[in-house]
Amino acid sequence: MLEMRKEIFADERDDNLNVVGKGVQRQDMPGHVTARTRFFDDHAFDGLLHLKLVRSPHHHARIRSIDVSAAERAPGVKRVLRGADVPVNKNTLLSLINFGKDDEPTLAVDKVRYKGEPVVAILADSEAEALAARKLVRVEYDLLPTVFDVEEALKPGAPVVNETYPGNYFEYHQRFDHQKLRFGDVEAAFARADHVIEHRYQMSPIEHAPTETNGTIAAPDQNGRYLVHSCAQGLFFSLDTTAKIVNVPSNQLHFVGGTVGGGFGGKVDSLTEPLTVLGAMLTGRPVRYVLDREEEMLYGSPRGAERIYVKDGLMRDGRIVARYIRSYFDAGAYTRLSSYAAIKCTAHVPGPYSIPNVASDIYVAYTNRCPSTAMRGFGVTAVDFALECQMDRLAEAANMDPVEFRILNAYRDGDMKPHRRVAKNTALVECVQVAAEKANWPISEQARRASSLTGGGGERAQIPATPLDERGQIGRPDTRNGPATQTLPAGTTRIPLSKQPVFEGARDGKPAPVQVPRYEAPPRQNPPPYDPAIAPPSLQPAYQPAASAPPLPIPPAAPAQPQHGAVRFSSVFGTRRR
Amino acid sequence: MLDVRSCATLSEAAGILSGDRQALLIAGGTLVMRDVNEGRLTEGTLLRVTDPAFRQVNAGGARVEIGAGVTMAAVLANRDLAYLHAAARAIGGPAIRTMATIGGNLFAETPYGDFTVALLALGAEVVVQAGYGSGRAVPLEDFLAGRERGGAGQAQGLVTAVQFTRPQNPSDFLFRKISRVKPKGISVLSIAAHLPASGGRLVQPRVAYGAMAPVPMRARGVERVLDGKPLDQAAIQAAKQAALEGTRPATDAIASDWYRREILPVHLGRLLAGEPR
Amino acid sequence: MAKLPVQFRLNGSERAGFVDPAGNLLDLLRRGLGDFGPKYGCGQGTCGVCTVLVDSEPQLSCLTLAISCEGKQIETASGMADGPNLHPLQQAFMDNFAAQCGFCTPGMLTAARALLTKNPNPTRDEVVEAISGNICRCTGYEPIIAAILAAAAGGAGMRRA
Amino acid sequence: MARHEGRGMASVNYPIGMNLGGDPSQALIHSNPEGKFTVALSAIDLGQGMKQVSRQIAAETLGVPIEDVFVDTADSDTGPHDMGSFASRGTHRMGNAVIAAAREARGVLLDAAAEELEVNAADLVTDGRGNIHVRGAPSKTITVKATAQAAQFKQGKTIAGRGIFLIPLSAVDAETGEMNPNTAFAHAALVADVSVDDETGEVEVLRMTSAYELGRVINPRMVEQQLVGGAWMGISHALYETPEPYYPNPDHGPRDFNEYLMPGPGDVAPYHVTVLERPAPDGPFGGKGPGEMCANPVLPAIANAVYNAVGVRVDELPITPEKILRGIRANGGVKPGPRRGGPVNWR
Repeated sequence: MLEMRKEIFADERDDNLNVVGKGVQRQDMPGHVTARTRFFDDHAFDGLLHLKLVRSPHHHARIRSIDVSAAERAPGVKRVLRGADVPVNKNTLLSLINFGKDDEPTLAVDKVRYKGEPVVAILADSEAEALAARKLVRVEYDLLPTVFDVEEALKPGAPVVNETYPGNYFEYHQRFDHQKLRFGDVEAAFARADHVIEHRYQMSPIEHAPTETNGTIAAPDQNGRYLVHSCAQGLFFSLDTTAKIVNVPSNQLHFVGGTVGGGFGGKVDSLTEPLTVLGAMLTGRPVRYVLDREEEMLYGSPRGAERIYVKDGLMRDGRIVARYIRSYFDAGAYTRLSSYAAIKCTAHVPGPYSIPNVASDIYVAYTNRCPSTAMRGFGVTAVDFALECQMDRLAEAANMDPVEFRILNAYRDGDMKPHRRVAKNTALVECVQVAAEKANWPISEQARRASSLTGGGGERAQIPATPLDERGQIGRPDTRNGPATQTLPAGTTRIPLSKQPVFEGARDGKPAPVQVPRYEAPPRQNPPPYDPAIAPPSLQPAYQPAASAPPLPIPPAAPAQPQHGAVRFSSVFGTRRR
Repeated sequence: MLDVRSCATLSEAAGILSGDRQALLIAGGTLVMRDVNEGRLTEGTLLRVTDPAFRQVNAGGARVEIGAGVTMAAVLANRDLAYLHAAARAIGGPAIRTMATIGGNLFAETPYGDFTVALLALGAEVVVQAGYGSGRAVPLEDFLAGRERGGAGQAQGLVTAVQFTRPQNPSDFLFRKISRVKPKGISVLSIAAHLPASGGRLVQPRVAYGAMAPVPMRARGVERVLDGKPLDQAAIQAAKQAALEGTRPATDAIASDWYRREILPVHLGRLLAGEPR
Repeated sequence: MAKLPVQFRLNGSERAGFVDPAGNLLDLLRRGLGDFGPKYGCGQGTCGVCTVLVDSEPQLSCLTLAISCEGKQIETASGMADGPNLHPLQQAFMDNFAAQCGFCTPGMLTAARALLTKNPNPTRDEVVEAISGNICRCTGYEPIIAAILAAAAGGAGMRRA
Repeated sequence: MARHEGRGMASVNYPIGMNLGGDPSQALIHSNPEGKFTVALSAIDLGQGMKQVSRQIAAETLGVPIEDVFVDTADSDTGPHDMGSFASRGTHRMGNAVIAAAREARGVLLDAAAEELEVNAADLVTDGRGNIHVRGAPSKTITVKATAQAAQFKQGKTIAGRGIFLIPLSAVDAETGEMNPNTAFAHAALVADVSVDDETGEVEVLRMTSAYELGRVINPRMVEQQLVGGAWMGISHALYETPEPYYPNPDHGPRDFNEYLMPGPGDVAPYHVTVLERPAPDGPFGGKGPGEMCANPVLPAIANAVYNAVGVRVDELPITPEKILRGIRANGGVKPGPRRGGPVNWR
């Protein structure tokens, strides 16, 4: 049941609209109820081949030999593919935005790093024939030691899961084994807090479980092109990934999709497109490759598990004065998108609350399990679970009602967030108030009168002095407990404010027809220039007070690069692609 | 590649089964076709039985016989089998019940096979036909023991029917499936109990569990403490105390062995006391 | 392996095809006959997106031997509408916004149709039971339950299910 | 046996769009000679309603009836580049691109109408029902259809527009984590009422009550779809599902929808959502995006409600009956927390 409360924030909206805001019927609904909606697999092709994979039965093993000769002779089999058949058999998804190193083969060559890793692909006239031939492939393995726990994986001497990242962690900024967040002095605040409360939380892996499994149909088309029916959540993301792996110009691929039977993040990895297109290229036949449900469940890349330690400093009056978070993303055997989630998680810390001292260390760890990927709430869902369970504990420790406690600590317009940007357009207080009201959860008059529009800013808008450290240098686990190295003065910023968004199209000089998006004017601060693509961070001045910084110059456009990919710009975080 | 043969008589199917190790009976398809679709079954011959006897139900008399090819939906449509409706409804959703058969359920691997648990509590016998001869009745418990020993119970021959004595009083028969998902879910465990009483005391009660051992099992400890007792608080308490005797539950995706052991006495007690789950 | 012929009525029209002996009905409907209404979701009988009616009873086409359908009446969601006129269940699904990605919708509609044919005035519990073999990952089921109840209240079961 | 009721809450916010920007979306719009518009995208509709959201935004911006707009997506030959449907970016990023494209197309449309009516285009308004007229003079009017015909057959104008929306990529500081993350945030608070069986550890979610602030709601029925379906997924994450039930031990992974536990249609909990709209300064008509966040507050709210009910904190998801039972044992019995108001103010 849904109820609109139009009176709240009414003065910030113009509700005089024609169709926006109306509950009109979905464009796709008639197709759904008549079963006319066409999903990727709802296309007929004559001479369609079916692709099935031989997957690793082991969590971690060296491949001694692969014998496909019997499978190649099996009835109906048209082609058997191994790693050597894949033109560019090493990729990382975010190479399209130059983030991270290529670390994952399409078909395993030297070793397998998780149970279910693709090793051999079989293309046959029917699914039954492909399945029968699959039993004839002989792969010999030498088992290797395994590691499944994120913290065990980061210990010296742990089995190396993925040789591209020999420490079993993703490398951030070519310097650290984790992404840092430092805002104020958490240690000093813990020392003077009335309570210090620390707990460990564990988010489980989650399978996206869309009712439509991942799959692709690729067919040779006219002019040497290939028509690809895809269920990808990012059409060009998948097209560019495929073009890179099969090594063709992107305009040889014609991707059609956009109507997907559920995704939830489970269809961003291009799990099936590259091999299907490769199969079509090598056989000259249309090829269909659809994960079966067991493959989707076990090897279709889940939401990664996260282990999160939350340590809070709490005053008797209920104010949280410090929060430190140490978190481990379980990437599984390959990076996929976990490296990005850690950054998003860092931006989300410490949740929607105004806390004067905040720090976090977010690790991405490699283990011998199916690579994890994005899922609904990527980088946030698990942290919210941890933070909100922790908030319940803090409220209890402060002897406060949990609703009152949220409102007391809620962030409001004008508060400085730990990533050093000012909060705007906040509405947490109002949500808590309304939920409590509807649930008939009594709250105090003071809590009822609170507002996101007032009480923020002022002292809460300041960037505090912040101790820095060099903990967790790449390849040096001994540095993980190092001391603070220097203190950034209050008010320091180093990252230029985001440029104005490009919002192009309305260049006709005509009056705006209706409300159009506005983008806020940049704050008055002029941060110093900072571009790690030009100079590595270590060569930058350690800090530069904002007051003395020169105006921000417009960075030069990134040079065009000849590799595959839709978007090209230089590395902004993490390790650059090799 | 897989071939399919249709057999007009049970004897024909039994004969082929005994002569061809790669022959496999397919009834409703809910077990066999999954193995075909997922590539575990790629060679051999699937046998379809079109013999009407395979789908026959004789439920009117004291001795009940249900053909192995009778579906769960057919059980649910038969008023004489009302005491088995709870167990039949515990199998899958409506579409599965249109397809899934009594015979197939005897072969369903734990934690599936909840209908077989009900049959076990009824003291059912399985009619097995080996070769072209006539069928012989095998106690279900022995049949299941054979299945556990030999993996596929098929080696014992063709299961043509199950037989059991109809409960005198349908309300003496209790069945409960404990699943996490409602209304349809895979078993954490299931319990069936046949509790005939005379003069206010239980007479030779039979209790069976699903998912508490590699195959459905009799709860002999419970049967022992209940036999000859009125079904009162003391008896129920004693039954709960004896509930775990002989259990060997597995840890799987649904629940751990620990959890299954912890809640079995609870659910047994609630079932016997007529309380909701 | 030689293919076998099979013939049945599909949504009121006589259709025929050749299949592998152990081929399933879902593959025949989709790849053989071009009815993409029933979907592949698991091949295991655990999701319900391939649900069709065989002689008015709901069955999972992925677990049904195609050759076992010889001479039968097969009905899929593709044939539910009466020409341009939606079946009351289809209309109720629209009115209740009972689909998001739409992938489970044909199977849900078919399961609901099987229910209303037999039971034109189901209770909520009976509706829940009727769709208990059908997975939906988007809607949380509530809009689907509401749609089926609404269709029943509008007389869908009695008019023509 | 006893069942214990408990109540817990959580409040969250959620960032809209890719964290650091750098995620462009593009749209192309054109009209046929009858004034019927096609929006060509490469965005993905995976059930969240990308097609309809784009359609409503395009119709609103163009000033034409919704029936006169169809969205065609996704085809890499005809739809311009879009980063994809993830990170709650669809409505915000693509919505803005559609506005940009629709504004341009509308500019041509009004130009053509102005030429036909012999007025200044700046004086023209649309009524959203297929007509263009002079502001304050409704009788001086022309239909969109007539305008499109005149533009294409008489004036030689193409009624089309192209749009892109891009928040340029920004950097992250290695030592402080300073960055420019998302510009728009949505908010939510949720109260969960549960019942816990102290002998089996089973949890029943009795009802949930929430408030979401989502910026401008583009389509309330579709918002309801997302929030209701997402809350179900939240219950599922909280209490049921995982592909590794004994994580980090990788054994016993579920292989199908029977073994992969999710709430069934018999586990649906009554749910009431109140929606607030504080428009995002840079969102399309102020829209944000409810797609991802709708499960997030459910997980901790249920965990906190379980604690309130029986005094057991389960800090490892999912909150299975086994973990609750073990917790009750470890605590030496049930330890209920304080009652927190209720019953709810809705039915």
